[in-house]
Amino acid sequence: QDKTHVIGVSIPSATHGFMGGLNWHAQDTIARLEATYPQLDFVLATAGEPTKQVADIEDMVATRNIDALVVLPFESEPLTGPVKAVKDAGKFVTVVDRGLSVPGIEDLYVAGDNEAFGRVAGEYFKANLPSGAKIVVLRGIPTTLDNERVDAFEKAIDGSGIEVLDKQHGDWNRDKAFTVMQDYLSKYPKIDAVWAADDDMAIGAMAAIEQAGRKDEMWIVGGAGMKEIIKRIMDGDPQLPVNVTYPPAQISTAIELTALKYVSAAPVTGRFIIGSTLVTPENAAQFYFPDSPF
Amino acid sequence: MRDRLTLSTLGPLAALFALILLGAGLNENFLSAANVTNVLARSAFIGMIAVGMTFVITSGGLDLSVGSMAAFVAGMMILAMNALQPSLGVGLPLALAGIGVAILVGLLAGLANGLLITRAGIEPFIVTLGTMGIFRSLVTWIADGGTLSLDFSMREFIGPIYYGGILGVSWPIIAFAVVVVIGEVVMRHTRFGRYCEAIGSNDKVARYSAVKVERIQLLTYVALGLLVGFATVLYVPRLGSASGSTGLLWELEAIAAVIIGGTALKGGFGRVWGTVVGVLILSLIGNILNLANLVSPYLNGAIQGVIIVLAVVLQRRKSSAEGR
Amino acid sequence: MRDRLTLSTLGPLAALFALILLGAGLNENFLSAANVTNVLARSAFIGMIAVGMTFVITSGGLDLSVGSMAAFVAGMMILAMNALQPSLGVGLPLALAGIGVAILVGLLAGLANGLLITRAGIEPFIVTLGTMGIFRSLVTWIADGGTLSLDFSMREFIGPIYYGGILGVSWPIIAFAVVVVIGEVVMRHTRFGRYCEAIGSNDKVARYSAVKVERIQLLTYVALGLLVGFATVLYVPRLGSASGSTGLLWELEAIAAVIIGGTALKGGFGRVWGTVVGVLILSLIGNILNLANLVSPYLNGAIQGVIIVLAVVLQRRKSSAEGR
Amino acid sequence: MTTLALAGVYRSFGPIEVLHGIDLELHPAEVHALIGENGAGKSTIMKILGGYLAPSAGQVLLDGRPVTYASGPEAEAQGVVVIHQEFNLAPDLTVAQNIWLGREMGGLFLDHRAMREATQGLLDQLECKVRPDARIRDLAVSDRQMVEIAKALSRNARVLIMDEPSAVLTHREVEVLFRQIDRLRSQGVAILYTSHRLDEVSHLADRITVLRDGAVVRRAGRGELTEDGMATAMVGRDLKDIFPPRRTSFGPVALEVRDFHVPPLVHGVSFTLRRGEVLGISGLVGSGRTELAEGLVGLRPHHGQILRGSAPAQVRSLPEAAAHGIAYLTEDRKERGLLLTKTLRENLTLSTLADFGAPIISRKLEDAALTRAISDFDIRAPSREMAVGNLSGGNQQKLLLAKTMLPEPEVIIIDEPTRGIDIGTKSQIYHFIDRLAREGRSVIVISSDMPEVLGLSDRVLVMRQGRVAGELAGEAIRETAVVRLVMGTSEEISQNA
Ligand SMILES: Nc1ncnc2c1ncn2[C@@H]1O[C@H](COP(=O)(O)OP(=O)(O)OP(=O)(O)O)[C@@H](O)[C@H]1O
Ligand SMILES: Nc1ncnc2c1ncn2[C@@H]1O[C@H](COP(=O)(O)OP(=O)(O)OP(=O)(O)O)[C@@H](O)[C@H]1O
Ligand SMILES: [Mg+2]
Ligand SMILES: [Mg+2]
Repeated sequence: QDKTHVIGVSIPSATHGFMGGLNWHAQDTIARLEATYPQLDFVLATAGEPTKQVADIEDMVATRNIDALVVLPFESEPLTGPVKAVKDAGKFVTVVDRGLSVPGIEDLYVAGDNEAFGRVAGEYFKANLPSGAKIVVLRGIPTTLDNERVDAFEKAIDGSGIEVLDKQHGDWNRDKAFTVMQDYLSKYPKIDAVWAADDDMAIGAMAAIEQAGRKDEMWIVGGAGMKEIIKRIMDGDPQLPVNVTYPPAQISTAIELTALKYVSAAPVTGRFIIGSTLVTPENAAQFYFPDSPF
Repeated sequence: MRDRLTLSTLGPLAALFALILLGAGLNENFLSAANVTNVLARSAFIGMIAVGMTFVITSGGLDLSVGSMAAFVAGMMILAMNALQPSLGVGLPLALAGIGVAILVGLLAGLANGLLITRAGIEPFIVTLGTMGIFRSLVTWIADGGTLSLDFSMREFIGPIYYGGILGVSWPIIAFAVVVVIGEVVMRHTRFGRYCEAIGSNDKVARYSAVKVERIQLLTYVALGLLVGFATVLYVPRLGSASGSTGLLWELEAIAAVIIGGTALKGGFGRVWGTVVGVLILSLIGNILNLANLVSPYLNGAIQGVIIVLAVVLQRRKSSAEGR
Repeated sequence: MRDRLTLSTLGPLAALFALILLGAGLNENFLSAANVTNVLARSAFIGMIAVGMTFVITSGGLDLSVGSMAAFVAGMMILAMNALQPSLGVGLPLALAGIGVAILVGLLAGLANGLLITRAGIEPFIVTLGTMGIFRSLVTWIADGGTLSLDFSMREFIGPIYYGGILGVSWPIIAFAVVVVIGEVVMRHTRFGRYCEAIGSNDKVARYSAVKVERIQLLTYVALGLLVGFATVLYVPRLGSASGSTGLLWELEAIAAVIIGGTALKGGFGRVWGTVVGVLILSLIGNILNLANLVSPYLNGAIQGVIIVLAVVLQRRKSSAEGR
Repeated sequence: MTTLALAGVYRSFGPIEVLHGIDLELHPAEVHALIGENGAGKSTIMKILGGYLAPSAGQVLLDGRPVTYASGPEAEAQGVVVIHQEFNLAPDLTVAQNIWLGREMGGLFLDHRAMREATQGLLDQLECKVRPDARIRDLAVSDRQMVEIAKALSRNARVLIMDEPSAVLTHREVEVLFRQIDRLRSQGVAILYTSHRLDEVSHLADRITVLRDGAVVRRAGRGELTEDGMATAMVGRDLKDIFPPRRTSFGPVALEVRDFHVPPLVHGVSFTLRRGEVLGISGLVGSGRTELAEGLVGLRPHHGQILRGSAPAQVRSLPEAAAHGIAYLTEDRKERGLLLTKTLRENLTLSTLADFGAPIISRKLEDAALTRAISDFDIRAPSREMAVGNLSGGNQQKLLLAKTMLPEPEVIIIDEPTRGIDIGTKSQIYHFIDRLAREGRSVIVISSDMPEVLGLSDRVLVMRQGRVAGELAGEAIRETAVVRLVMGTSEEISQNA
C-alpha cells in the first residue's frame, strides 16, 4: 500500500445548520484520516447548487485523479448522470443521504432515513396529542426530501384526529421560521403543538412563541439533533419534549467507510441506513456533541 | 417637490393601501396590534438598510453586499460579546460593547466598499458583488459552517432591544422611524442629500460645481455600512445568532424597496419615505401570504412577483402624467 | 473601436491570462484537454445567457430573471418530453420536440419581460425581479416542491447533446462559439447592435433618429429569452432535471460576466467578446478553487470575491488612461 | 411658392401659452432668419416645424397641404431637417455612428467603410478636423456642433432648420457654415436660421421675422433692417451702448500664471491679471482655451505656477480653486453646467450650498437668491419650479452665469459667457462684467464671439495650438490684429503689441 489514493468528497455548502454540521463533520473526519493515513489524500468541494456540484465532480476527475468519490447530492436527479459517469470511469462511488434516481450506481450508500424522520415525529404527535388538537408545520426548502418527510409525518398522524392548521415553508432558516411562526400566531388563536422539520426552524419558532407570550400553550418538535436543542431536552424543557435525529455525522461514516477500502482488506459495499431515533430527556446525553458547530 | 405630491407620490401609497385592504379583508387579525407590530418590527432591518441604500442609489451607486455585510456584522458582534463576557459580565457594558462593535464593523465594511469604488474606480456592482462573497464567506468561516450564537444569558439580557419598547411601540419600530425621519431630512434639506441627487443626475455637472463627488459617494457607502450596523444591533437580540444564511437576499429586498418607492435606479432622484413604503409593501406581501391560505405555498414567490409588478404599475400609471 | 484595442481591451484579457497562469502553476492537469473541455462546456450555459444579457444591458436594460427562466424553461421542456414520450417514443423526434418547446418557452418568457418593460413602462429591475419570483415559483409548483426529471431512457438518448461533439470539440463549446460569433457580429456590424448602443447611450437621441426604441428593447429581451432557451437545451441533457434550485444565481453570474467584460452597466457600450472573457474568468475561478486545496472551503466565496475585484482592477487600471 | 409654413400656430406647455398665433412661410432658395429675445419661442417654432412638437392649435403646411407628423423622423423623411439648439448626439457613439444613426449604410451588415468615408467627406466639406471614429463624449462643444451640422448636411434636406448653429463656433467655422448655407440656398433648399449674432443675420437673411413673447412683431426683407433696428424690434426699446466704456485704472496683480502646461495640448502659458481687469482670450476651436481654463481651476491635471496676489496657489481641484476665490463657467452647459432635470433653485445654489445654511438648507435664503438672480440676469422662466432643461437655451445660459457668480469670486473665468444669449441681455451681462471689474474683481473672458472680445477686454490673449500666440492691449485690440494672431499669419504684430 505505497500508492497514494485520492478520495474526492463533494457536499452541499453550509447554507443552514444541518449542512453546517455536515460540513464540519466532513472536514473533521478528513483531517483525522489524513493524519492517520498518509497514503490517503482528500479533495473536498462544496457547492451551493447542483450545477456547481457537477462541475466540482468533473474537476475532481479531470484534474485531481480521484480514486473514489463520496458525494452527498445536492439533488438526486441532476447528479445521477454525472455520478454515473464517474462510476463508469471506474471510480469507487459512495453516495450519502440522498439516493440517486437510478438504483445500483453507487458502491456504497450511507443515508439517514427521511421517511423515518417524518414518521417518528408524527408518531410522537399522535401519541401525545388528543383528537382535535391543532398543530402547525414549518417545512424546509421545497425539495423531494422535504416532501418525503412531510408526507411521512402526515401519514403517521393520519386518523388521530389531529388537525394540521397550516404548513408553510420556513426554508430551514431561523429568520424565515421566526416570521412564519409570528404570522401563524396572529392567525390561529389556538395552537397545541408545532412540528418544525429542522432545529434551526425550531429555534426561530420558539423565539416567536416566546415573544407572543404563548410559551405555555404549545410544545415544539424539531429535528436533526442540534446541540442547543438536545441540551434543553436533557434539561427537561417542557417546551421541547423530544427531538428526532438525522445525524450530520453520517458523512463521517461514509468517508470513513470509503477510506477503509484503501487502508484495509475489508470489503466495503452495501447500504448503511442510519435510522432516525426519538431523542428524549432520558437518552439525550448520547446525542449531545458540544464541540460540533451544529 | 411639493407640487408633485398629487401625482407620482400617490402611486406607492395607493399600492400600500390596496395591500392593507386586501390583508384586512383576508384575515381579521391582520390589523391587530400584534400583527401590525410584528410586521413593522421585522421591516425595521431591511428598512434601515434600504434608507441607506436610497442614498447610495440616488448618487448613482449600488450595493449588493448589504445582506452579507449584515451577517458579517452580526457574526462579529456575537463573537466580540462572547469574548468579552468573561471580563465584562452580563450587563449593560457588554451590551454597549456589542453595539459599539457592530457599528464599528458596519462602518469599516461600508468604508471598504466606498474606498474600492471611489479610489480604485471600480463599478459598484463589481465591488459589492465581490465583498458580498467575501463577507458571507467570512461569517461561514468564523462560524465553522454553523451558527454563531450569543451566550444564552446575554441573549436574555439584550432581548428587549428587539422585543421591548416604550408606550407599546417596540424599539425596532422607534429606531426605524428615527432613521427614516433623519434620512428624509438629510435627503431633502441638507447639502449631503442635494449633492447625492446632483451626482446621480450628472456627476460631471456636480464636479464642475465644486462638489466633492468622491467624498460624497464614499460617505453614502459609509452611511449605508453604519445603517447595516444599526440594523444588526436590532437583529442580533431577536434570535441571538448569526450564520452563513443570515441576511440572505436582503440586498435584493432593499434595492427593490428603494425602487418600488420611486427612487430611480439610475440615480439622480431619491425619495426616502417612498423607500419606507416600498419596504412595507414587501413585508406586507409576505405577511398576507402567510395569513391567507390562498393557494399552494409553492406559488408564494409567484404571487409576490405579481404584486411587486402590479404595485409599480399602479405607481407608474399615476405618475406617467409627469413624463418621468 | 479599433484604435482602442491597445488599452481597455487588454484589461480583461490580462486578468484571464493571469488566472490561466495561476491555474497551470497549481496543477499540471489544468491545461489538459479534459479540463479545458470541462471548463469551456460548463461555461456555455451562462455564456450564452450572458451574450444575450450584453445586448440587454447595452441598451440600458437589465434582466434578473434569467436564472429562474432557465429553470422554468427546463421544467417545461422536461414536462413536454415526458408527456410526448408515449406518442413519439424515445428518439430524434422527441428530442426535437423538446428543443422546440425549450426555445418557444424561452422566447415567450423573454417576450413577457420585454412587453412589460416596453409597453407598461416599468423599470426592468422591477419587472424581472417579479418574473424571477414567478418563474421560480412556477417550477417549484409544477414539480410539486420536488424535481422534474426526464425519463432516464430519454436522458441517455439526449445526453450526447452535452457530452458529445465533433472532432473532439463538444457541442456546448461549439454552440457557445457560434452564439458568440453571431453576437459579436450583431453587436458590431448590424443595425440592431448599433441601435442598442444608441439607446443605451441616449434613448432620446435614438428616438429622434428614427430608431424604434421600444421595438429594439423588446427584441433584446426576446433574444435573451431565446438564448436562455438554447442554454437550457444544453442544460437538460447534462442534468436531466429541473427544480426550484435550477439556475440559482445565474442572473448574478451573467450580469457580472457582462460587466467584468467591460460593458457599462448604465448602457451605451457593449462588448460581446469581453463578456466571453468575463464568463471564462468566472468559470476559471471556480475551477481553480477545485484544483488546489488552498484553504477552508468556507472561504471559497471570499477568494472568488477577491479575484473578481482584482480582475476588474487590473482591467480598469489599464483603461483609466481613456478617462472612462 | 412656399415650402413649409405655419398658419395661426399656438402652443402651450401646461397652463402657459408660449406661442400666440404664429404665421410663418419658408420659401425655396431663401434664408429666413427668425430672431427674438431668449424665450421668445424660436426653438419652439422650429420644433413644431420639424415635427418634434405638435401645435396646440393651428396648422403646419408642407407644400401648401396641412400635415401632422407623428415624430421628427417622420418629418425628416419628408425632407424637413432640424439642427437642434441642444445637442442631439449619443455621447457613447462615434461621429460616424451618430451621423448615420437610423439610416445606416449597408445591407444586413453595416458598411463601416462607406459610412466612415462619407463622414470624412462631410467633415472635409466643413473643414472640420474631427476624426470619424472619435467618440462624441470626447469632443469639445464646438466640434460637436460641427458634427450636428455634418449630420444635417447628410440628410439631403428640402427644408433645413438651424437653431443657433453658430452659437459655439468661432468665426472661421462660421464662415465655413455660411459657405454651406450659400451652397444649399443655391440648390433651392429653404432655410430657417436663428442666431443672436445680428451681424450674421444681416449677412445671411433674405427675409427676417422678429418674434417677441411668442408673437411676430416685425417682418422684413433683406436690407430693410439694420442691426440696431433688429435689436430694437426684438427688445422693444432702443439699445444704446451695448458695451460699457473701457476701464482705465487697474489694481494690483490678482493672478499670475507662469509657464503653465495642461498636457497634452497647452504649453508654456504665462500671463498676469490685475484687479479690475478684463482679459479676453481668443483663438480657434481646439486652440486650447478651454483646456487652459480647466487647468487653471484644477479640473485637469497641469503643472506650472499659479500665484494669487503674490502667494503661490495650489489648485488641484475645483473646490481648491474656489477656496482661492477662482470660479469657472463652463462652455458645456448641458453636460457640465446644469442639472437639466432639476429646478432653477437647485441648480443656482449647487456650487455654494454651504452658504445657504447648515446643517439644514434654508429654502428661504435659496428662494431669495433665486429671486435676485432672476432679476440680475433677466432670467425668463415660466415657472420657478420647472426643470431647467425646459428653459429656453439662452435662459439656461443666464442661469449658469448666475450660478457661477453666486460665490462672488475674485477671479472669474468665463468660457463663452453669452452663448445663445439675446442682444439685450448680452448688453446687460457686459455691464455686469464691467461692474464686477470696477468692484475690483478680475475677469477672464474666453469667447469665440469676436465683437465681444474686442468690445469687452482690456487686454486680449490670443491662443494658437495650445500656446500663447500674442497679447494685445488698449488701442492695439483691433479685429484685424486679433485675426492675424489667431490664424498665425503674422508674427510681427504680436511683437509690436
Ligand atoms: N418642455 C417645456 N416645458 C415647459 N416650458 C417650455 C418647454 N419648452 C419650452 N418652454 C418654454 O417656452 C418658452 C419659449 O422657449 P423657446 O425655447 O422656444 O425660446 P427661444 O426663443 O428658443 O429662446 P432662446 O433664444 O433662449 O433659445 C420659454 O419660456 C420656455 O421656458
Ligand atoms: N473631455 C475631453 N476629452 C478629450 N478631448 C477633449 C476633451 N475636451 C476637449 N478635448 C479636445 O481638446 C481640444 C481642445 O479643446 P478646447 O475646448 O480646449 O479648445 P478651445 O480653444 O477652448 O476651443 P473651443 O472654442 O472649441 O472651446 C479639442 O480638439 C477637443 O477635441
Ligand atoms: Mg432657443
Ligand atoms: Mg472652448
